[in-house]
Amino acid sequence: MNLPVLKPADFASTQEVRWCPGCGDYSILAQMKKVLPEFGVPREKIVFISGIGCSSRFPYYVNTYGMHSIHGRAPTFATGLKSTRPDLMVWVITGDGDALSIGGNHFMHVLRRNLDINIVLFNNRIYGLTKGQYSPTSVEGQITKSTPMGAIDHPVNPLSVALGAEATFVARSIDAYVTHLGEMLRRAADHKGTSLVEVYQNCNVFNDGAMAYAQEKTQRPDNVIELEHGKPLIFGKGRDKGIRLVGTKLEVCSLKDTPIDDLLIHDEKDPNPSMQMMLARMRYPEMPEPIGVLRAVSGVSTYDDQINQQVELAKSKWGVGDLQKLIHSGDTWVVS
Amino acid sequence: MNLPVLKPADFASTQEVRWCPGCGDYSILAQMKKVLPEFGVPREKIVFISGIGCSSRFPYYVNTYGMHSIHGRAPTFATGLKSTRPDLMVWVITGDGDALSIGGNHFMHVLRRNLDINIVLFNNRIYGLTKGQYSPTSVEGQITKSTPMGAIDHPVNPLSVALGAEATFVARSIDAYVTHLGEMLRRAADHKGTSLVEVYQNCNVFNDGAMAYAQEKTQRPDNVIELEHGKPLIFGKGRDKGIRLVGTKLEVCSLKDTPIDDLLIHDEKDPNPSMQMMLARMRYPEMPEPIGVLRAVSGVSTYDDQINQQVELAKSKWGVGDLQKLIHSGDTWVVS
Amino acid sequence: MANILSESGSGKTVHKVTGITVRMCGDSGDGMQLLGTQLTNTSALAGNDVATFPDFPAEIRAPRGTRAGVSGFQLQFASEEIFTPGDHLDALVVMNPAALVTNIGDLRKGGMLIANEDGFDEKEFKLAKVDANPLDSPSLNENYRVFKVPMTRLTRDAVTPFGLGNKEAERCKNFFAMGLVYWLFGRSLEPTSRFIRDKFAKKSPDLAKANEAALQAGWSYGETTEAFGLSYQVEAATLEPGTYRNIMGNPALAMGLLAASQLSGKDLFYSTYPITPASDILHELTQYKNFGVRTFQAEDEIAACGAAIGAAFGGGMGVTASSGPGIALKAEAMGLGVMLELPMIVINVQRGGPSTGLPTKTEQSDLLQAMFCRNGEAPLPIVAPQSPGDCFYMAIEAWRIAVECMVPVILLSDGYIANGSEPWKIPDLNDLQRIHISHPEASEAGEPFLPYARDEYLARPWAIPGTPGLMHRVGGLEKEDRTGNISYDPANHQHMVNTRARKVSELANRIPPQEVFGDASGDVLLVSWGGTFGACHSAVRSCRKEGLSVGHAHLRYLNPFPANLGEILHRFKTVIVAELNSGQLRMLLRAKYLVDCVGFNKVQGKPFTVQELVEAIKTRAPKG
Amino acid sequence: MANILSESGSGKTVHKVTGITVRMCGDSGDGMQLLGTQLTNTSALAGNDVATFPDFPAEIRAPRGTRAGVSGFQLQFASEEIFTPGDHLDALVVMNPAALVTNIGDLRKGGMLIANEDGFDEKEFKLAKVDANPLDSPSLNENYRVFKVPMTRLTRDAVTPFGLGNKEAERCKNFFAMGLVYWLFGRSLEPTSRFIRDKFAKKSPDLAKANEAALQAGWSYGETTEAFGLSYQVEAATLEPGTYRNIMGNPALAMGLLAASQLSGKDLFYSTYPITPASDILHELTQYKNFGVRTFQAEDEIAACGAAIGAAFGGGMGVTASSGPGIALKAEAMGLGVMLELPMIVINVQRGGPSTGLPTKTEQSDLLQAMFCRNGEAPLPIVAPQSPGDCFYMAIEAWRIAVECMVPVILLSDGYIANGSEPWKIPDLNDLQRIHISHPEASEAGEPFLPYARDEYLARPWAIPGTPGLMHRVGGLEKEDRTGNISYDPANHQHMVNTRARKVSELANRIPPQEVFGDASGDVLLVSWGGTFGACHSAVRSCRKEGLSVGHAHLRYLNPFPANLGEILHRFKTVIVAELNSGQLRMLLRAKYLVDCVGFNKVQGKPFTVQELVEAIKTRAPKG
Ligand SMILES: Cc1ncc(C[n+]2csc(CCOP(=O)(O)OP(=O)(O)O)c2C)c(N)n1
Ligand SMILES: Cc1ncc(C[n+]2csc(CCOP(=O)(O)OP(=O)(O)O)c2C)c(N)n1
Ligand code: SF4
Ligand code: SF4
Ligand SMILES: [Mg+2]
Ligand SMILES: [Mg+2]
Repeated sequence: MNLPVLKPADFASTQEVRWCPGCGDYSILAQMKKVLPEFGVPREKIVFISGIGCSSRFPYYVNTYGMHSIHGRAPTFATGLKSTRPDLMVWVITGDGDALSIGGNHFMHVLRRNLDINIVLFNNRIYGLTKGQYSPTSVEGQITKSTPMGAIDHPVNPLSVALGAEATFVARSIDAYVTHLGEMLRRAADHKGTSLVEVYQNCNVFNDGAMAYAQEKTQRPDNVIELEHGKPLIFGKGRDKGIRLVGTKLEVCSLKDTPIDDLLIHDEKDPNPSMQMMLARMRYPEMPEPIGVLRAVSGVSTYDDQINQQVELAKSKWGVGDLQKLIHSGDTWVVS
Repeated sequence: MNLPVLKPADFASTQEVRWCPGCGDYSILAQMKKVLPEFGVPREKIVFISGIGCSSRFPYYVNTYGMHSIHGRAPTFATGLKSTRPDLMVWVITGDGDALSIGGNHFMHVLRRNLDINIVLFNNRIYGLTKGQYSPTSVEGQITKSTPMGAIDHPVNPLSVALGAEATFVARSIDAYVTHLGEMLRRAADHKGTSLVEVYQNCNVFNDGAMAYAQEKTQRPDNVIELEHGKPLIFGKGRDKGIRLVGTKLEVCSLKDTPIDDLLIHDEKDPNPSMQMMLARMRYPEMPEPIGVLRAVSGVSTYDDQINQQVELAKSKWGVGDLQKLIHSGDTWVVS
Repeated sequence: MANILSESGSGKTVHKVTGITVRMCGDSGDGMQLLGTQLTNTSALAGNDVATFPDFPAEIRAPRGTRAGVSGFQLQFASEEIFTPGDHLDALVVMNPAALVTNIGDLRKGGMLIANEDGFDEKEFKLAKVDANPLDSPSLNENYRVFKVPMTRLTRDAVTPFGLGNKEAERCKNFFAMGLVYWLFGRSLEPTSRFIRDKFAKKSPDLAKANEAALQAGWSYGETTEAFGLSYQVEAATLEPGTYRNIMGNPALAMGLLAASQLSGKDLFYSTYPITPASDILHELTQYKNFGVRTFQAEDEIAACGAAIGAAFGGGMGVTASSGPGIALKAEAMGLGVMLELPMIVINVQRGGPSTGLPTKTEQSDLLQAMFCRNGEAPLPIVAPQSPGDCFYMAIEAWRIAVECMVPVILLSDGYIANGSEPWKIPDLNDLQRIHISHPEASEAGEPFLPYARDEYLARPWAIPGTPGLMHRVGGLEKEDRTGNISYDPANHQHMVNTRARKVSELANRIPPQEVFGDASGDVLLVSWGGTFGACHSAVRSCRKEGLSVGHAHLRYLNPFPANLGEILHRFKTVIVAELNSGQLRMLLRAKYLVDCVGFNKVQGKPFTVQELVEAIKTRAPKG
Repeated sequence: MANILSESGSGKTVHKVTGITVRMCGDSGDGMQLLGTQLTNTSALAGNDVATFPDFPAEIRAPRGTRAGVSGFQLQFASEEIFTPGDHLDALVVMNPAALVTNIGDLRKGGMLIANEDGFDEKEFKLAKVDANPLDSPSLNENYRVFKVPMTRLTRDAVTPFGLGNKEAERCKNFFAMGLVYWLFGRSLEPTSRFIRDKFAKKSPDLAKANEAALQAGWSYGETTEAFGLSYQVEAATLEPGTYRNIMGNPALAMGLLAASQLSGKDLFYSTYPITPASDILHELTQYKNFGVRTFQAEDEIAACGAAIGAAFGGGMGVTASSGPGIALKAEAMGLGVMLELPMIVINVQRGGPSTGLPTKTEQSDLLQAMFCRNGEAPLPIVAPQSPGDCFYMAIEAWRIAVECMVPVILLSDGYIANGSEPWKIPDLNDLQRIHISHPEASEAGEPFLPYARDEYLARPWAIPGTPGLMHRVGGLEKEDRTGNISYDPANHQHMVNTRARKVSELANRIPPQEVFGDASGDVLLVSWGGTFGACHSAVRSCRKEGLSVGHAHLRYLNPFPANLGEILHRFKTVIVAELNSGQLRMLLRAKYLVDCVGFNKVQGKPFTVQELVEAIKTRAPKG
């Protein structure tokens, strides 16, 4: 069939957007509207499911089917939907608190089941909607409404957790780096299986500039490294720095005195997530933080495929269920 | 003070043990009773907290303080207890369903907070108490009461999850390998911070022999590799096989044609969990499965220390709180 | 049991009786549940009415020989309609001392005690914590007719030809017991022989032969030895004509869901997290994938409930089930279901509470939780099957209400009917009413779609993804009437709260009016709900036999109540509400109808006995 | 407001009035909440009785200028005792069109409308979705006394000397508005000037000076220009002697917990997961670590509740709080608390439901959830503060009951009292009754320890880890009386269920008897609970002024009810239960006392107005 070609504007809902002026969420919404038309999927075949949080208001602003569910549980609704409607394109929109605090368990399980959905995690390292308590991704010592003397928990690294759950697609991008963000959303949509895209998102009201080192054009080149499959790890304003593996450790080196061939080559397709894990753990300021696709492993069965295949298999094996026969099974007797 | 020297029998409670004859839980209980006296901690200073499951009956059988809580939530009770009573030695007893299915989120958060407790995870790859449904650690395709056509979820690897959460102590042992099991419990107890010991436990009623390859004396040497810090990775009946790192991959090699120096040296103290992750992912039958201490990183602050230090710091900074003063704070006026 | 004497072939006396209540108990390993179900089927096939009550230990394999390890199966079979497994035992079969001491209390004076004397030795006495052999106790032999049978030895002798190991040989002894019981009650061995062949012949022909031999040996022992002077005979009952089978509540519930699925043309998505006693429904349904059933074992109950809602959003039918503490975890997601106004069924197979409570025991103490566990004003329809077979019909009813009103429906079953069984007249599926469902399409005229517009039942349209032009967003924040947009408007909130409540309350006019068995008005009305039907019904019957003026109103619809209920309550001098809780339905009735209902309550993890209900009625009946 | 004329210095007329109700609204960015709290404190310092009602948008920063973005603060101050922020506005201050159109409806006919006319331009009209300038509407000018003030411009002029940027300069306009309002109601500028200096002087002296200048300018504008012909004066009220402060419910609750901690000599462990409107309690308590408070922001509400229980097991006092959907998640762990019989407090700051509902609005619809959200028979004591200041005392009361009975206690607050404020007579801590707690030691005689033995309150001993000889295990399975060992015994289960229920019900004899304000018997009894006290009390007062025979029973103890409540209900011809829900307390009262209470219910996310209650009483009062 030939579909009407849609424009970003076609994906705008009638609801007025209610985020704070200057919130990073706006740019993520803009990029989403920009890439959605490219998939050639009609709007009625797309569903956005979110939890609760500022970020989770997202579905209201996209003219597709959508559900603003309950805090932390978006993956569970997505599981029921995608398992019964594999024909739909399902996006889960979540926040760092939504996905990693209250929702950590569902997050882990949907990833390991490899349900064919796309998860976009808005990481602003704070609880926005509830007005500024610390989140699992807040840095140690961070002063927030709920940690006046500084946060004492060791932060969660969303990518490490995802890799620990052996997610098949793991990527990271930045709200302000729109071209890159758009590309990551595309890659996520193309991947069969659960795709996770962590997006550094600025909460300019409760955690302004927390990730400025990565968001600001000027600082980004030195603090962020863009991963590309099969390419050596190079970064820096003058692309003059690289990453190499020495023994079992990664270290930054200057390209002045290190031949490119010594640099680590990124392999997003490596089924063993250990090296990708090593990259995920690179942390500013000691190291540049990786963005791009850390892991994209194909050929792993998806939950929605499997559950439906078993139904088909059962039907072909035993024939479509005959209820009359079933309720007569076992010993029966006739009273006349 | 000099404590009365306790014997294993002193840790037996009056309750008769109610596990199935032949259950692996018995041997874990026996080892626990064996090592407890060695810590010189009086019984009244020890607390066992469990969730729900066959394994979680454990606390009833140990003559210390104990709580048989609710399914999957044992770490939360332990957090409240240890944060307010850092003087106690707290053990959490849990199962593969309890810790990784319903309890996965608390499991992840207690590990990343590095609360100073010891978690023993009885992994029998099945739901025992509820009579044989598959669990998150059941293998793909496993036939159980709830998966007559085979399990379709990709199993969770408890050690990978723990490493993904950057746990500071991660170990594995086997119910039938009692000397090793005892040693792992000792190591766990000695570690400051959250210690996780996964124990392969045979459920001889609903999943008998699922891990026989590791449990049976004869098979163990070829299917299991015992990790020791600073030592090369060697295994096999004749200790004739080893593990080496080739590029970014691990592979089995024969010591006939590989010098020992080429083997990977295990570093349990490496703060970067990536190599340990690589080991955790070694899976029978392709690879021998690692037992022993995969990771033991010291010097990471614990949640219970921090929360109490902030209280002390606040007192020394602002003096012990004066309530009369506090309730008079802000604008007040007198009506006479 | 009435006594009509006659002569059997072997010159032994045969008592014709109207009914027998027997319980067989032994160690969990002794195969008592198998013995029970076999005797049940055989008796049913013989045309008796039957009712059963299996009772197993909480532990998977409780320690051998201990009291905690005793597993029992009680059965009543009769030549007249019966509704319970019986209060007092006419016969008790025990395989070991633990079984004897824990069950003898229920044997009526003069009843038969049949003991496997080989199971009574010092070792067993210790395990059972008895100091002397209870079989030798004088009082025992005074009060009951005691038969000591060396079952283990006789079984071993009977099966030697088939060269089984000692252990295996001994395991056959439950079939020996079965044979003896069959002889005692004049049952045919054939159905069980068939069962043995089907079950064991392939795996191990020898084992099959051995078991059959043991069965035969037991029968012959009764027939030939002097031990038993007489046997009993129970004529066929006169049941409504039709084809019958035995059925337990959980399988009936599963089949009811399958039926509803076919009647509505919707595939079933069953998402749950294992828990006793609800799990068996999962074990059933997951075998029916060829019926289009998708079962999802979620990571927890919250996920299970969420997934069911997700499926419903996609146009499938989501059903989730749990018990005890598992239901509490679903409350938040159920609340979302109230707001989303999507169809779903939440099944609660109730067990002993609170908290983990008594997982393997029955109770009715989650009614108020079903009513009120959700934050805010969030009413939901609640139905409750009254017997194992009724689970089939109430599952269909719950499904019908859910899609008709676009609302989650709660179905309250309990451990007693979930595991108990009764003969069930198999329905002709063509007699079942279809469930009509329609999904809207975009209007030609292209008017904007209103996801929260309502039909005559106040149900909103079930517009599903994939439908062009009907894209819309739902969520847990209060919604504007008709448009479904977020709204903080005070009047709108009031309107939506009222509308969601009316949607449920107006069901009262569409569900069947409440029926009253027995007296339509008079001295006493016994009100009950759920799994206690059989006992309450029997109690009312026997009270009426004795000439009391009693009616029985058994509720299968708990929210809303049938429209005529209040009027019924006012027709009686005394209203007794009998429940296996501390008075939950009673509270709802008092609040709604201001009737001074008195409660008869029992929270012991056990069903009512008919007798205690009869006494309750008599003591509470208005005097003079 | 009564009118006593007099002359002010500036030759302007001053009306002496008994009370003023004023609301100030503008964009969330306009600082209206600050304006409101300042006017509140100043009025309180002037000796008035005051009551406030802040009302902010659900969004963090709702879009500028839109109706959704309007933030308002209502205040009543009076020379007599008052209990609510007032129904109708005597004066309304609006900073933009959105504020005007969304609030004008509450301004009484003839009331003053003071508008920042600089805020009324085309851009703003679009944002507010109004087509013409509402200030020009004839009807507006007919019905109200409209004052247009170019606040933005005047503010800019006033602050130019301090060289702020345009934006910053404009931001001062709320202080200009404040100055004008202060003049209008004869308020001293001093307290606010002090506040400005304390708050801004360090950060930016210029800003401080600018704000003070703006404040002064506003005052002068009223005093000097012709715009305002008259001002108002409200004399000091005669309150009970003592030292007073303003207090909001959440901070009061936090301080109450601190007080209870000191009275009982137990450190507070406060574990929670953020949620509106409960979060502010966390924000308060986490600042009081030097009081020995440990706050734990858990990963979710389940963990928060579990941690509180864990702390209690260790001998600390665990308190957990949430709102709306967060409470549903605690139900399972609360059930365990019932079984473990450990002290704990569960705070629910109620908000609009169901599901996510109306997070920033108030409601009382979680009462039945508090009663029944747990599986099985699991009753718990429930208390509810009646006003912001009462949160302090009920927190202590909840703590006392929890440790006295060894039971989790539920405290039901709501968004209205949590964020509303009232003048509060600061108590002398020495007057508060100590809370006695004792932990058992092993008996000399070495008898076995019985963790489930009970004292006269049916409380079990609180034996804590670290105590030699008292090692014991607790859990969610039913426990044997006294020993606490797992027990499946039917009679024991019945006994334990009854005992846990009695432990709660017998509290009825130890809590204060229910008091009735106004008529002790007669035509109408108004029954209310929680945050509606002020409105209900005022309504009853004014009805009695009009000669009606009305009493008011406001419940602060909801489970159990005070022992004398039933007898009180029967003393009145009509009983009206007023609640911000669909009739939850009403249902409990009807069920327990079989009194035909009628309900007056409102579920609009807003508190009662006194007037609607007065009408409710009149229309429902027995006729003739
Ligand atoms: C069950 C439940 N608990 C708590 C809340 C309150 N709550 C809403 S959003 C949120 C966290 C928001 O943080 P995040 O997920 O990072 O989203 P953000 O607002 O930062 O985009 C919380 C605690 C809730 N709505 N429901
Ligand atoms: C909230 C809740 N959900 C479900 C259950 C039922 N349940 C008890 S134990 C268990 C899983 C047991 O498996 P595991 O944790 O592996 O322990 P095991 O019995 O195998 O030792 C389940 C599902 C429960 N008790 N509570
Ligand atoms: S609070 Fe932060 S995250 Fe939320 S909308 Fe405002 S800026 Fe964005
Ligand atoms: S069911 Fe399995 S795990 Fe549970 S006690 Fe028996 S053998 Fe052990
Ligand atoms: Mg966030
Ligand atoms: Mg297990």
